[in-house]
Amino acid sequence: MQSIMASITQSIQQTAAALLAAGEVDLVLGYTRGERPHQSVPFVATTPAAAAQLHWDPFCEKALAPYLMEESYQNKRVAVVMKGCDARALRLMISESRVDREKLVVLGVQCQGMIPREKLEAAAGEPLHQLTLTWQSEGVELTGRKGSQTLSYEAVLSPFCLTCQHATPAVTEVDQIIAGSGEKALVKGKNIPPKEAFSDIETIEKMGAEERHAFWMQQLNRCIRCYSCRNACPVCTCRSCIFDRENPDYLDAAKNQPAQHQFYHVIRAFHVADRCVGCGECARVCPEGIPLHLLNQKLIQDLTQHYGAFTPGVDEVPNPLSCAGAHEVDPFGKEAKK
Amino acid sequence: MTHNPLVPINGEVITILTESHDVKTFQVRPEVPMAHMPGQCAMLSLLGVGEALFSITSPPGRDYLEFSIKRVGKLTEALHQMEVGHQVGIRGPYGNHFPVEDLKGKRLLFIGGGIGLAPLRSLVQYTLDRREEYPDAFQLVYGSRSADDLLFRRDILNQWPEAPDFKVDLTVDVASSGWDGHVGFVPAYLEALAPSPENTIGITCGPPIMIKYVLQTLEKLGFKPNQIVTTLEYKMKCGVGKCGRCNLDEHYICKDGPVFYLSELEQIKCDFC
Amino acid sequence: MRIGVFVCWCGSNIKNTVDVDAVTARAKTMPQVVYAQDVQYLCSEVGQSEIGQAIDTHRLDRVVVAACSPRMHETTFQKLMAAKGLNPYYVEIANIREHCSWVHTDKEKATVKAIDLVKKAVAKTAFAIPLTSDQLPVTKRALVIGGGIAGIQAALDIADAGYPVDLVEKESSIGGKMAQFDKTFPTLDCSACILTPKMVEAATHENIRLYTYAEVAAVSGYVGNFNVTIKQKATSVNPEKCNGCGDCVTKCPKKVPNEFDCGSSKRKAVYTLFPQAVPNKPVIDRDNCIYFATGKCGLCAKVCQTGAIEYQQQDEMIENQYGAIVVATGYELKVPDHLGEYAYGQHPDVITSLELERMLNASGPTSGKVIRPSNGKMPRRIVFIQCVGSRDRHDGNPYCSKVCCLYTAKHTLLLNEKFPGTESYVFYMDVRTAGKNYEEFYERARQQGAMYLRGQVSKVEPLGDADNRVLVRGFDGSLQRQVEIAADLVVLATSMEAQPNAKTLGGMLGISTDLNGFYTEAHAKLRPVETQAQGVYLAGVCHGPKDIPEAVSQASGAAVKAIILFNKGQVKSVPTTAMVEKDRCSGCMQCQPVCPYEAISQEMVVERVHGKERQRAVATVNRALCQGCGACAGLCRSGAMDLGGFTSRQLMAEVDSL
Amino acid sequence: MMMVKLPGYEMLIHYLQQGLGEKQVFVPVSEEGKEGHVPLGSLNKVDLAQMTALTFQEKPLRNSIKSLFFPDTETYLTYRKEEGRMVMETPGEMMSQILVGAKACDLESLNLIDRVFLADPVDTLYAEKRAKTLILAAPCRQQGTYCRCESFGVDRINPAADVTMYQETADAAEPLYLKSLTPAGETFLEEMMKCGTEGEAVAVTEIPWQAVPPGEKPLSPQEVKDQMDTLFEHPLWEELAMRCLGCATCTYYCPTCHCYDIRDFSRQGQEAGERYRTWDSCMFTSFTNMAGGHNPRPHRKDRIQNRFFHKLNYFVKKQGPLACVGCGRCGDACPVGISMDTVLNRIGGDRHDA
Amino acid sequence: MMNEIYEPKIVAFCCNWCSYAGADLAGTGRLKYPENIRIIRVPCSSRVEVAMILRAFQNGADGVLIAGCHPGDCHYDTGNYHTRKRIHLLTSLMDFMGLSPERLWLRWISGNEADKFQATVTAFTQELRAMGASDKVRDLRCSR
Repeated sequence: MQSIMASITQSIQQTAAALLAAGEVDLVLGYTRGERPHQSVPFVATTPAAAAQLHWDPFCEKALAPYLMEESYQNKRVAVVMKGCDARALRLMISESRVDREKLVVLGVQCQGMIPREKLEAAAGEPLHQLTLTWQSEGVELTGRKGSQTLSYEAVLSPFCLTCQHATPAVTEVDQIIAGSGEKALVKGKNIPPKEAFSDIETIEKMGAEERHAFWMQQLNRCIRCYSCRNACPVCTCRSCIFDRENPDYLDAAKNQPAQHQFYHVIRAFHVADRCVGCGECARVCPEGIPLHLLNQKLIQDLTQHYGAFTPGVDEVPNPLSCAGAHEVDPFGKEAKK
Repeated sequence: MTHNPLVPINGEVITILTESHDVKTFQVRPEVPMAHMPGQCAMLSLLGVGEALFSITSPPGRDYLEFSIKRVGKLTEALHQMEVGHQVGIRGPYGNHFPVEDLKGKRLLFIGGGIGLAPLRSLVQYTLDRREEYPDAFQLVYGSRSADDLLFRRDILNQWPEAPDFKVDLTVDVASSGWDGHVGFVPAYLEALAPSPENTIGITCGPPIMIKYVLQTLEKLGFKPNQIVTTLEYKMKCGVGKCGRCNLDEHYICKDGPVFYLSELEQIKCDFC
Repeated sequence: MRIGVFVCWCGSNIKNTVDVDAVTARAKTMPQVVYAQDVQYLCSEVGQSEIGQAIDTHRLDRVVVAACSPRMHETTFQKLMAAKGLNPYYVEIANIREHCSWVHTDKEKATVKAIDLVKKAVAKTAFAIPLTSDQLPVTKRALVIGGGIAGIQAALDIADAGYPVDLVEKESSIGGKMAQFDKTFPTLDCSACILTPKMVEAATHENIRLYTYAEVAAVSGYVGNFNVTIKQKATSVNPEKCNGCGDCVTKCPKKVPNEFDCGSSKRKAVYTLFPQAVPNKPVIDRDNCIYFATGKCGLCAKVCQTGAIEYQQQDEMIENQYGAIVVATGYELKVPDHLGEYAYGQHPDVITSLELERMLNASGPTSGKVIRPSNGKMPRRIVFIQCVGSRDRHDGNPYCSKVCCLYTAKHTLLLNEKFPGTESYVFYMDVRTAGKNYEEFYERARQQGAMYLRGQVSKVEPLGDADNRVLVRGFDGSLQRQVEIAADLVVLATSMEAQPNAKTLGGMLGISTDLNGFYTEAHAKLRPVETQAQGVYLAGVCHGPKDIPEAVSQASGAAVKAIILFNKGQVKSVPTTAMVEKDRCSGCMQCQPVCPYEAISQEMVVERVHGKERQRAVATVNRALCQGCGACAGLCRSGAMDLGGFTSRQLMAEVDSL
Repeated sequence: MMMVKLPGYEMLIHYLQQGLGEKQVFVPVSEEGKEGHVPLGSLNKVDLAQMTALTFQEKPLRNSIKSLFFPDTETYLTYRKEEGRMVMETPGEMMSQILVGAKACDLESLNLIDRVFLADPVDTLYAEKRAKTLILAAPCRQQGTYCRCESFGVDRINPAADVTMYQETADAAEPLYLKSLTPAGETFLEEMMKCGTEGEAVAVTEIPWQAVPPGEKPLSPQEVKDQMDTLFEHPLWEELAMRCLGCATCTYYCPTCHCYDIRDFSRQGQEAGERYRTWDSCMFTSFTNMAGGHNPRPHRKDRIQNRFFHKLNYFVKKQGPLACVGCGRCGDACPVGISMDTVLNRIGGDRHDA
Repeated sequence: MMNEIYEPKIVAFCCNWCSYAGADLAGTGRLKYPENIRIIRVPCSSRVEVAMILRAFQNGADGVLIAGCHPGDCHYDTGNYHTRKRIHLLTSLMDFMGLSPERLWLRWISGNEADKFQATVTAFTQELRAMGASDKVRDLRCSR
């Protein structure tokens, strides 16, 4: 397993260096090691030499697609390292005219699943900076002050990756697939049925209305309105966001009003309702740990249940909210007619 | 507890003058008189809409303050909807002012663009009011997008040209019928006019891009950085140097500015120089 | 901004329930309001001039009218605004009559509500933006869909006014249902005798172009500028070469049930619809032709002396531009085979009225003789059952088919006249004879001996006698007892129904169908000919059950609407269209599929970003196509899409004012 | 100076609970997703073990204490229209408050904000809270894994509070020592001794607690400033801009960031409403974007650069010290791992590389 | 027990062609219903943004009614299908978040269903009276 990581890293480095050396791209967007232990952060290599800093491991969580819309990436030829979820978002961005595919070289990575650092630390029972990790085929081997242990990948992988059905970008979306040395992948998208994939939702649905309200009040009232969920989301692609609009002012800036937080999060979820690729960035980046993905998943679940299966970034447009018609089941039925 | 500096007092709009299609001048009489100096600003607010800092365009010594306001956003749009007799919140005055002491005995060259004439007008009136202290030649170089956008027409067309030893040079970016004056951008016109730096101080205000080129032109004409004064405008909220957004290097424009000598700006990490 | 508020008493209509003085007084304190006044009747000339004067005196630039529904007088006030040099969309109506004074009784509460409604209107108008409409040119050519009597009439009227018309008919001949009829009520005119001349006139009119055996395949565009694709089905007969001799028909070895005779006779695979067909050229029914099934046969081609048979013909798509469209697609008759109690389809002597009509017709399958299908003998006793599938909320249609009462009376009269001694029994719920001379006609039928039994039929079943007669069990309401009649023939007056494809065509045209599938008019009372889609007009039964004179009248009405449009030569676009704030628009185009009018498309704009030119996509709205529903604006994430007259700012201001 | 020994943390809480009517008390709490100071009165259950652990841990709480002095949202003006005239009202006086479990870096951050908010004209909203808050702080025995308070010259062993709290083992059952550092702190301890502790609180002369002495040399603000001056055009800022998300996380978690926005809230047709100030972030485009469309800091690079320059250069020039206390919160919270270290490592203040 | 009846505030968005006309017809027919409703006219129910519904709740509305043409009868052909889908999702999400979806009604009211308009407003008012003041999505700074 160690060799998968190493070979992907090596392959990314070589490809990036070659592209940069040949002048085919101006920059390569990928990951490098962060300052904290076992942290990988987005990284831009602009020279063949810098390509050696590119890195791949299961901590490369951050979605890279949103960066492509940023000012710094405009009018440049960009090669970008992409996981399956990112590539789905990219596909939406392309169909929504938000990026110019011509200027991109997409390096699709056969994603092995991502490991949230907090989850790993909790499972390890020891601070991350004390741990050395070895990727074994049966799991991750942790060596720390308390000795060695091996945790199964199921125990440490992000829940989003455990249910992911599109870990490897579709071949049609990428220019090159970077695979891990032919060895068997760690834990790829297990065929977890939607019902299980949405099990958290079920838990909440089983609560009483007041309990649900209390749950979400407790969650959303922590919101500090840093907008990291919006800024990190690979499908929040608006050129100008409604929440930044002053006239009319859709959202009030007060951070002590539950109603404003509810407004923000309902609308945010609505705006990605039929476009969410399930990467989990919203929940991951939230500094307050609000499970925002549940709102997205709930909407996707509703859409799928009532209007037919639809996988954003995989199925063809138009998106479900852009079309409606008589053929659809009337969810209100008699109630609205009476 | 002392007064919260963020709380405004009431002011009454006593006169409204339409300067152009998107600029109106409001005379506001504050409940409590406010003493200011040319170049200073005050915060105007409409409760329920918002607050913003505007330069005071009237000279000191009146029982009202004048503000010339260009309609560009939500607040200014609401301000433009005001009628005489309406109330407006006001606090200030804020910031430093033009170095009126340094200007004594100097020839004054005012260079303005568009709404940027507003703070200069306060200084022009102030110096005209005290002509014995400022007896030397005055020159105004002022331009706007079109003839219709020229502001303070009473002043620039009548009063100032008629004042003794006051030369007014006007220019517009785009020619239109009925305009037989100069056509061209302010910096270029300034360069063509080539005023002498001799015992002169150039004072400029206008859009950021104009200021940038005017500063270059003045230097080209031989003005030293300590002969050039400008006033800057950033987004400001508190007006008292705390809210953090109007910093230019370590200076807060609302408090340490808006008036700077070019010699000061040269010490600053700034995109004008 | 200077808003003036005018509060209408509407005589006592508003004043009795709403404290008009209080509303006016309160209005004066609302933001931006500089003037408020109450007026007895705002819509009157006096009221209008009061507003006009106040606009001048108080230099008002926005007006709020608190009065009746905007659906009533909005245009009145908009015209006044325009007359005063203000944009018509600077007036906003607070509906304090229909939505307040008329529906409430508590004066105090009604006044509070009226104040809220005024506040809401003031808030909205403060953010009003000026709106204008564009003038669009009109293509002066009409399309009439459906070649029945309504379509023919509409086409003739438009053509007579001097404008070219294309008439599209799905069958191989125009004429429609009326061509199948024998006589018409209440005059007993021969149907063919009055229809055929019109058919010929249509075919020969210099301004009319016929597309028979053709269907409308696609419609795009908008009033004055429709783009229509007509699918001309292959007839396999070259009309230029065919001389109509009929040899091919004679020789054709393949026989199939003749739909024109409701299947009671046979026709060939190559056939003309009926003897007087216009155009009188046969077509090959490819579904049934042996040549098309097996590649063998080819007899028709062999016998045709002019070589008109062309097996290789293809369906053809023809694209034309039209300024107006008249829809006259008619109806179908309900096939009552699912109504088991009537034994239709189970007993050969249970037939529909149209089948009887065909038998009565001299050129019909029996050459005018009425026979029992089971044995070919003349029936002596005939039972007519009314409202089969009509006025039946459970198994049929809820509506009345309108014509059955009269044609049944006609049938009893005709039978009595042609075959004296025939006994006619009519089971009915009500006899409806609204129409000129209709009651008299019905009276005549009764006097001539038709037996009318008020009641419903519970069962029709074989009697099992030697003659294989049919037993009709029913209830005679006037006698209050069960009746059983042994009939030779049972005739079902089946319901008129909308064309099965009405919805599909409606979708193309942008017009809606009601719950029964008939096309919906723009206004039930005042605009019965127009539809929601400007430039699309209705004629005949496609709009709802009608008799011939009604269908013809409506057709002439529809024709006049088209003629008015052509005479004007241009149309005004809707002013309240969607609009894109390009700076905010990401060009994601999620709005595009939402638009029912295909008014949204993508365009590239070039903009300067930090000194560099950059191209990017944005959405753009074709104002001529947009009808102003705002579905796009309701979806747009960034708020780049907005709707004139109902901008987000305006609606938000309304919400906030409450 | 006064030193007191309590049998345990519980007694302190017990005492504070008695006075809740007159004072608002904030204690350290960690609940789902949130770690910060919350009102003691709002707790259903007091988890002493957790409270003790949080008080004596060797790092500050995730949420800084600045919100107690400078709340994320604070209404300072309400108004309504009365007979055509605007009537304005300002809020009344606040209740005194006690903050338990601050860290030395927290206190240093307040000192930094003081320099701005207490300068003329005094920010009365902040000044009132400063004046009316008594702070009980706890030292850090050693520098936390991701802290670099020592580099920023914060004396983690002697927090500049009213009262310092000590405990040898961070065990709720162990004795708790309190030491007053200010007159207000002394009064607090005296009153506590008088009532509520029933003679179990005893004055002591020595506190059995020892810290690991600082191991790092503080950075020189002037040197850092000078170094930054040479880095204005450095590609580092564009490099960071290409990875920064432009969210406000770093600034909202930062204990020294104090930028704010002023907003009006008004519905019901603007006939009444309020004006409040609320945290704003220099990382937002809207922070400097002017109504006319001009933006002096249009690029993310400009904003990141300004943020670090403000902390490491501008503030030094204007106020003297560096505007960072090395608490490490920005690095903990940043979704893309940008921290003060990221910059310091580049400008030669490396520690983690050493 | 409180004797006073709570009078809820209802904000309604009615499409111009059907529901607004239905409300007009109720007026013409002098059908009586409670005063609690305030109608905002929109061309089509699909013009309504989710944000506007939430905004109404924020401002203190106890109930929001979206009323449009019956499915199939939309003046703009398909607008109400969009409305149906959007409101369905919103209702579901509100339910999921415990935000009293029962305070948001979607009803199809045609231009001639004055009686239905009357019945809807009456029933909605009664239900909201029973529920009392809304505290969900409500901005506490909005006075009633």
